[in-house]
Amino acid sequence: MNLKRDVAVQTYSGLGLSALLAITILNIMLHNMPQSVKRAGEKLLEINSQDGVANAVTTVVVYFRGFDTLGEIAVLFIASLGIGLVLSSHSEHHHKVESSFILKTASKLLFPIIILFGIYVMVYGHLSPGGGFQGGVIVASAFLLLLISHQDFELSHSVISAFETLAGVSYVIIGLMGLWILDNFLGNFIPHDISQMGMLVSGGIIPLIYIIVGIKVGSEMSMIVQNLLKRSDNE
Amino acid sequence: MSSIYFIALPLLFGFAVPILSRFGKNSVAYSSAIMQLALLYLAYSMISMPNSVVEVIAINPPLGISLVANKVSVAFVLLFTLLMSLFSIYYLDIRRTKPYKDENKFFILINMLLASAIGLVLSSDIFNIYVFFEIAGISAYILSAYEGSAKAYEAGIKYLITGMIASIFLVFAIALIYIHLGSLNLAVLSERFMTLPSEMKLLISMLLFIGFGFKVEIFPLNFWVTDVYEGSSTLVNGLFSSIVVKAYLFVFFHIFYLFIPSGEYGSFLVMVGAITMIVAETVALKQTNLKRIFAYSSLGQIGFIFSTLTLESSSAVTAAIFIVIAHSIAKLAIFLTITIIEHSSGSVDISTLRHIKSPFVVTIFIVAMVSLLGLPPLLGFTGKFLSLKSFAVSAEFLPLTIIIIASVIESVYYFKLVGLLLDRESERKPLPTSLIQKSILSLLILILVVVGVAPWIISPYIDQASHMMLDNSLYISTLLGAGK
Amino acid sequence: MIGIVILGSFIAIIIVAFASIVEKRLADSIVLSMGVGLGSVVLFFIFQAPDVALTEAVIGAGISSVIFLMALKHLKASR
Amino acid sequence: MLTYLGYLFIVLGMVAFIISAIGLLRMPDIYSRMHVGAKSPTMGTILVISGAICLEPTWALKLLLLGAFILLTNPLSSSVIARASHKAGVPHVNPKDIDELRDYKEESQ
Repeated sequence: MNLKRDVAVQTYSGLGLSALLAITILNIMLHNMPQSVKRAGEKLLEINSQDGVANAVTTVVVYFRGFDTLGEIAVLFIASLGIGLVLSSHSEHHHKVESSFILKTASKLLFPIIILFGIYVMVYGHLSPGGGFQGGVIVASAFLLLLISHQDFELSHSVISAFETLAGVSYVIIGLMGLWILDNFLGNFIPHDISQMGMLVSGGIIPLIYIIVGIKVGSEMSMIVQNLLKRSDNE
Repeated sequence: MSSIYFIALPLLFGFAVPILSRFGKNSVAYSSAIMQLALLYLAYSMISMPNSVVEVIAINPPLGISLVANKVSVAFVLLFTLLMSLFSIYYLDIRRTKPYKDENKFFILINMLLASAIGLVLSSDIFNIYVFFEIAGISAYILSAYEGSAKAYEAGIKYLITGMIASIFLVFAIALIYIHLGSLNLAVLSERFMTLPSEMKLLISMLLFIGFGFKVEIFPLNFWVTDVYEGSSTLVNGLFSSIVVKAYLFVFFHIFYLFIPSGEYGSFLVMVGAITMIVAETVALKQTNLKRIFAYSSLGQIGFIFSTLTLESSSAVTAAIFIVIAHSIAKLAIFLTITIIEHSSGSVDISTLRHIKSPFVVTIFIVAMVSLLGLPPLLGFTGKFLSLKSFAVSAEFLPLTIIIIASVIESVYYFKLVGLLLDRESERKPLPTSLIQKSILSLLILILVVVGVAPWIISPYIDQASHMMLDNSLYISTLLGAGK
Repeated sequence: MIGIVILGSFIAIIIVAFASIVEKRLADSIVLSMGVGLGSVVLFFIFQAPDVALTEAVIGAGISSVIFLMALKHLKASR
Repeated sequence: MLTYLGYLFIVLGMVAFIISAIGLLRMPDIYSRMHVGAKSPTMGTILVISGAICLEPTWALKLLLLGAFILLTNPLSSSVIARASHKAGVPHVNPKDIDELRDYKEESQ
C-alpha cells in the first residue's frame, strides 16, 4: 500500500521492459525487414481518388476510419470530464497576479488572429494539411493566452458545454443519418462530385465532420486548460 | 435492426447529457435506464437471427471497420446489456438515499463503459479494438477514483499507470502487425499471421499477451487488481468484475483463436490460468476485507475461465461461456448485497457479516456463493462440471489437479463466510432492504437457480455459439464476403 | 544536403530526449521534452507528412507541454 | 535580378541569426541575453521572409502576414520573459546597472 514506492516500481519496470523490447525490435527489423506486402494505405488512396477530397489523409481519418475518430472524441470527452471531476474537490479561491499592460494589450490584439487561424485550419482540413484536431487545439491555445494574460477572464461553463454537446450529438446523428439513408453508418449521404475536388464545398460529409471534430476538440481543450489553470492558482 | 445502435446510442447519450440534465433532476437517470432497456430488447431480438450479420461502417471490409454480430458476440452483448440495465435500475433506488456527487458524470461514465465493452466484443478491426480498449480504460480509471477519498485516488492512479503500460504494449503490437502484414482487419490478419517469421510471431504474441494480460488480470500482471477493487466503490466493483473483465477476456480469446489456430502457446497459457487461480485463492484465505476477498475470488474465477478457454475444444468453450454467465450474475449479486451491508453499517470488514439480521440478504449471499463454488443445482455447477470434463478429455491432468486444489481452498473461505452469516451467538441488527433491491437481487438469483436446474434452456444456443467462436473459416468468409 | 538536416534532427532528438530524462528539475525536463516534439516536427515535414507535422507541432510540442506545466504548478501548490 | 536580391536577404538574415546565437552564448546575464535573443532574431526572420517574397512573389500576402505576426509576438514574448525573471529576482551581473522597473516600483510604493 505504499503508493510512492509502487508507482516508482511500476514506472521503472515499464521503462525497462520497453527498452528491452525496443532493442529486440531493432534487432529483428535490421535483419529481416518485411517484404512488400500490398499495403492497405495504397488501396485507400486508390479509393480516395474517386471520392473528391483533395487531402487524402483527411479522408482516411474522417471517413474510412471515422468510427475510430468518434472513439477518440469520446476518449477526449471522458478525459476532460475526469479532470473536471478530480479537480472539483478543491476550493475556488483565486490568487491573482496583475499582468503588465504590454501583455494585456498584445494578447487582445493576437486573440482574434489566432482564433481566425484555428478556424481556417478547421475549415480547410479537407483541402490542405490540418483539420479538426489541430484547429481545435489552436483555438484552445488562443483561449489559453487570454486566460493567462487576463486574470479575471473566465470562460462560461454552460456555453462551452453547449458547444460540446452540440458537436458530439451532431457527429453521432450524422453517422446515424448515413445509416438511415445509405444503410451504412457514417455513409457519405451528401452529394459529392469528383469534379468539385479542391473546392471549399466538396467531399460531402467529410468537411462537415471535421468542423464538428474541431468544435468538440476546441471546447474540450479549453475546458481542460481552464480547469487546470484556475484551480492551480489557489494557495 | 443494426448492431451499430449498441455503440452509437450510449455514445449519443453520453454526449447529450448536458442537454438532458436541463429537463429536471431525474431525467438523466431515467433516460439512461430506458436506453439500456431498449438496448436489452434489441439484443434479445438479435439473438434469434439465423446467421451472422456484418455491419459495414463507411467502406467495405477489409479496408473499413465493421462490426460482426454472430451467435457468440450477441450472447455477450445480451449478458452485458442485461447486467447493466439491472445495475441501472438498482442504482435508481440507491440514489434516493446515497447518490454519488455529480451524478450526471457517473451516468456518462457507465454508459461509455457499456459502449466500449460492447465495442470490444463486436469490432472486427484491431485498431478499433484498441480505441475501445482506451475508452473502457479511461472510464474505468475515473470510475475507480470517483469517490474522491485518498484510497479512491490511489486506486485510480494505480489503474491509470498499469492501464497506460498495457496500452503501450498493445499499440506497439498493432504497429508491428500493420508494418508486417499490411492490414488491420482481423479476418485478413488471421489468414496472414501464420506466414510471419517465427521470431516476429513470438514477439507480437508476447506484446499482445502482455497488453491484454494486464486487463484480463492474469497472474504475473494482476498485482494491481485488489488495490483497485478496495479503493473504488462497491457498486463500481460489480461492474468491473461482471462486465469489463469479461469483455477483455472475450476479445483476448477471439484474437487468440483467430491468430494462432494451431494452439501453439496453449500449454503455456493453460498453466498461466491455473497458477492465477491457485495464487489468488491462497491469498484470499488471509483477507478480512469483503471487497478484497471477492476481488481475489474474481481473479481465481478468471484464471479458471482462462485455462478452460485455452483448451480450444468446443466443449471447453461451451463450459467457459457457462462459467462466464454464472460468474457475472453471481458476482453482480454479491457486490450489490455488499453495497446494502456497507450502507447500513459503514464497513466492509467480514465481521459485519455477524451483525446483520435479514433472512433475504443472507439467502442471496449464500446462494450466490454456492453458485460461485460450483455446487449443484445452481448455474455455476453446469459450467464447472463441463469444464472439468473437458480437462479430463484433453488429458491435461496437471492443471486439472491444480484447479481442484484451488477449488477446495476457495470453498474454505466461502464456508468461513457462510459460518459468519449463520452464527447464532452474535447480536444482530435488522438490515432494511427496499422492494426494488429485493426484486433485482431475486431476479439475479432466480436466473442462477432456474438455468442451473434446467441448463437445456440455453445450452443449444451456447453449443452453436462455441462452434462459431472456434470456426475461423466461417468468420473470415462472413467478414470478407460482406459488402453492399 | 537534406540528409544532413535529417541526421541532425535525429541526433538532436536523441540528445534532447536523453537530457529530459536525466534532468532533475521537472520544469526543465518538460521544456526539454518540448524540444523532442519540435525535432520530430522537422522530421515529419521532411518525410512529407505535413498533417502529422502540424498535429505534432500543435499538440505534442504545444498544448501537452503547457498542460504538463500546469499540472506541475498544481502539484507545487498542493504541497 | 530579383532572385539574387532574395538570396542576399536570406544570407543577411542568416548572419543576424548567427550574431544572435553568439550573443546568447557570450552575454553575461539574462537581461542582456534577452536583448540579443529578441532583437536580432526578429530582424533575421523579417529579412528571411522578405527574401522569400523576392523568390516567390505569389506568396507575398501570406508571407507578409507571417512577418506581421512575428513582429507582434517576438517582442511580446521576450518582454514577458524579462519581466518574469525580474519579478523572480534574477540578479543583474552588475548591480549598479540602470533598472527602471525597480526604480518605478520603489517610487510607487
